[in-house]
Amino acid sequence: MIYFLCLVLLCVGIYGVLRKRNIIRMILGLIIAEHAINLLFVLIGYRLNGRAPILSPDGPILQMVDPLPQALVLTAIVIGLATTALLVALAMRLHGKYGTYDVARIRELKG
Amino acid sequence: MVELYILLILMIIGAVGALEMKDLLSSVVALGAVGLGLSFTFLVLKAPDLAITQLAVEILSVIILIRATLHKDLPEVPARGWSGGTAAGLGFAVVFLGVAFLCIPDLPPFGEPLLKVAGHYLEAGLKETGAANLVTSVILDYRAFDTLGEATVLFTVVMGVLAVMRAVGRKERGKADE
Amino acid sequence: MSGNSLLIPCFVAVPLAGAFLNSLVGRRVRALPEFLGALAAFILVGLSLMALQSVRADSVWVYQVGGWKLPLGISLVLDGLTAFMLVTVNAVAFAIVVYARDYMERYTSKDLFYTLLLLMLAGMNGVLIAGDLFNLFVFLEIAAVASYALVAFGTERHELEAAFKYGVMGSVASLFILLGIALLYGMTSTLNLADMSQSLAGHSEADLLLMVSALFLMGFGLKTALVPFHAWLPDAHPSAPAPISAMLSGVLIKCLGIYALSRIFFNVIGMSPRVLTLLMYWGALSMMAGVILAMGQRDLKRLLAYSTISQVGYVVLGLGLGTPLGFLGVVLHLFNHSIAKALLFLVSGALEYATGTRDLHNMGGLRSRMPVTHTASFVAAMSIAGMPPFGGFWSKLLIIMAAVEAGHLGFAVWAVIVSVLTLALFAGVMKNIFWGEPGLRWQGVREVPGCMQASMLALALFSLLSGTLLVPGIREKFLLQASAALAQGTNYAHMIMSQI
Amino acid sequence: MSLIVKTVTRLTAWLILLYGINIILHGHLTPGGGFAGGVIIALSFIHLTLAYGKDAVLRQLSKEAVHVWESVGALAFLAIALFGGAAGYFFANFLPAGEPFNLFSAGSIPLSNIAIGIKVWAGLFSIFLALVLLRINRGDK
Repeated sequence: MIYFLCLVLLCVGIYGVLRKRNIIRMILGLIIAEHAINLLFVLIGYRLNGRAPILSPDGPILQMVDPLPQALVLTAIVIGLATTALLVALAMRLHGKYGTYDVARIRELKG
Repeated sequence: MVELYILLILMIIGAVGALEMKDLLSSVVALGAVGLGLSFTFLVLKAPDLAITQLAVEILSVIILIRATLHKDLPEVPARGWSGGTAAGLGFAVVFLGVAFLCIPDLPPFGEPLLKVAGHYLEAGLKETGAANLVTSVILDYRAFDTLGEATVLFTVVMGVLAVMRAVGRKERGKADE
Repeated sequence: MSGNSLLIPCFVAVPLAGAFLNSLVGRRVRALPEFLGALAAFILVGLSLMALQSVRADSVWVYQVGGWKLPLGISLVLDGLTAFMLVTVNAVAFAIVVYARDYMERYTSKDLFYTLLLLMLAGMNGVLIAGDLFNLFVFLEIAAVASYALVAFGTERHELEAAFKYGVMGSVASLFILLGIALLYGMTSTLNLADMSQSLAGHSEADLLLMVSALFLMGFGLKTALVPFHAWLPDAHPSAPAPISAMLSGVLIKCLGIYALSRIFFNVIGMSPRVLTLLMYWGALSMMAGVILAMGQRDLKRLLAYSTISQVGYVVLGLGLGTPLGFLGVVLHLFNHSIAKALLFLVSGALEYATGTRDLHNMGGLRSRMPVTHTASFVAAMSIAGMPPFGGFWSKLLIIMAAVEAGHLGFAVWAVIVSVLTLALFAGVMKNIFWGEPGLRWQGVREVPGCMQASMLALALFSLLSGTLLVPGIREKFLLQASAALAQGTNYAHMIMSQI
Repeated sequence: MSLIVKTVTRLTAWLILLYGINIILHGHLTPGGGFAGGVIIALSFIHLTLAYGKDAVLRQLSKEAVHVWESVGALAFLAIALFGGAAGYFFANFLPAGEPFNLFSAGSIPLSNIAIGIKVWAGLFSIFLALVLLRINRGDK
């Protein structure tokens, strides 16, 4: 069920990407969708009543959560940040050229 | 696990807010709230590495986004209203969520992952890599090649931003660009 | 196997080292960026030929990064299909690096251009050698992000707009792929392709697998620009500088789209008849839609971009047939189209370089002015259109024969019709640009500089000779190994597991 | 910015910087690592830039220098990978694992963390600088 809520968040994000007219909002939608997928990945690796996967010298820790999705999500977070930065740079240049963030007015190419 | 549900619902509300608020700056702030919520959720899910990284990354992306929106908050164009495209988008979302609802039971139940590969990391990670933080041992030893790729993505973006931000792209402007 | 063990990671390490060095010192030393780029690409061509030489049809090479046993660490895999794609990608890339030496004089910041080009090459090679699902995703992102930036390299209005559209669509595609990876990880708790394939064999009937398939089809379909998802391609590919257009249309969408799609579906999830049928119809739709949309274009580069959609449709149709002959046709067509389409984009760049326009109706009679460009463009256009002695003919023939053999006569006829339309399209292009009376406007036009000529002629030669790849003796080495890798299906996992 | 902001910033930026370095160095023992630490260090520099203006920061640390640091970090990480290659496998952990829970343990992992930290710090800061310096490009049509 918690997976399902996560997918709802994903849908909100993708809806934002596809249906918003403002470029910045499209980027916001992308970030939200990325958050949702990262969260889903970590949820998949969670163990009930688990412990963080960091050992301590005091003794063995039982029920550690799956460290692999965490490592992957770390990668995914950085990739997401990087993509966002590039898109923001493009958006700022577009604003410099067109003076607007509205996609309806940035439409010289036919598609 | 109630707190997880509460956090997720708050995040969804924040996300809808970020997309629907009138003012761009408030949207960005709402997005920051969503990221903060995600960071807390990671903490609840026992992923402190991710919580730290997410928090720092969220601050940075909010700074960048605010830089992009500041002084540029032009009067918002009226929303498109309930056009056919919106209906199609909602229809797609409903179908997607419906399919997902049917499919999710095929995943292992929440809280009981299979731990096929990760089981080995948990057992032998300290012995084999010497790192107490198993996430670090995964990203920098077992799966270091991924991390090289990740560092390269960041490098690529830096090069890309530098390339995109050049004031003049072409030396001479012929008729090529009509 | 251990003697050459470092060969496989070198496909990533060499371009990365080139890119990093380039960004460190490239700005200070004048001719260094092009030298480093050409050197890295040249080494890569050599390495990929070595890889082709050493790979055998009945086995695969597995390299375990960091020495971790297979499901634990990341593995890199070299088999027939990988070696074939590596040769294609790196050869085209080398030609493009040489071409760009003169062409990019028109742009500023050449060092950034070469750095990004090498990074994109590293990403593509990484996708090709990846034996791990998440690793494949990471390298796919490198190549994709580099291509977003390169599309915007001219920083004019159109270029920025196209790059933004491309970036958003590409990111959405990446999100779908990442979601699919997350669900697969939840199901199998492993990321290695071979290991995952064996885990999935247990529950092939699960509903979740259908959803994952749909996600991957949407994601990779977007990256490949198959027809309902094609809107970004005719903007993005023409907006880039010509060498990059050639790279994007020629090899990038094949690496990121077709290769990754077929690797995951054929070798990991296992192809179901439903997906095969879907691919056939999808390919047929893209073929027709692409060529019809191309008919209406005046801009040469846009026309070529639409034609790419059409030609990739052939490849997808051939994949959907699912027979060994079809796979052979697919592999050969991938090769032919990579070379010919890259060449055509280079020609369009040469024309733009010399005349300053890309408008078809504005040119004419350039044959006597630019003989080398004319020859190259004739070979490439006829290859794409499928005229008999040229490479494209053989691959289309193979795909059509495979369709007949598999009993899909309708698709065969459809492919022939599209082929005739393509011929008409490119005959029109040639007539508009090169043939006819030379206009007075183009009296002063001169042939492009030497590096551009050399690289176009080299590609034209490849395109002309690619029919000889079908000669027995060469065929086994180059094409059959690649198509065998597709045809073996989920046996892939057993082969990898038996290697370690 | 006002004097109060500047004074407070002088203190906090250092604290943030030290925290980031701490996170990088203890990445193999406690939560965090090269990425988190690199982002935090970048944030401390951004903090300074926001308080003092870009000119004051760029005087101390030019854009070129940031660029060089970034390439160096990337090359260092690749070099660690290749050293591993010389030791048998690409990315092999070529140093002895050492005693667990010590600062100097886990073989080459702390080195990788430092290389990544440098790379991430320099990369993110140069992205930020590029976006802040955009102003000069405005108006070109």
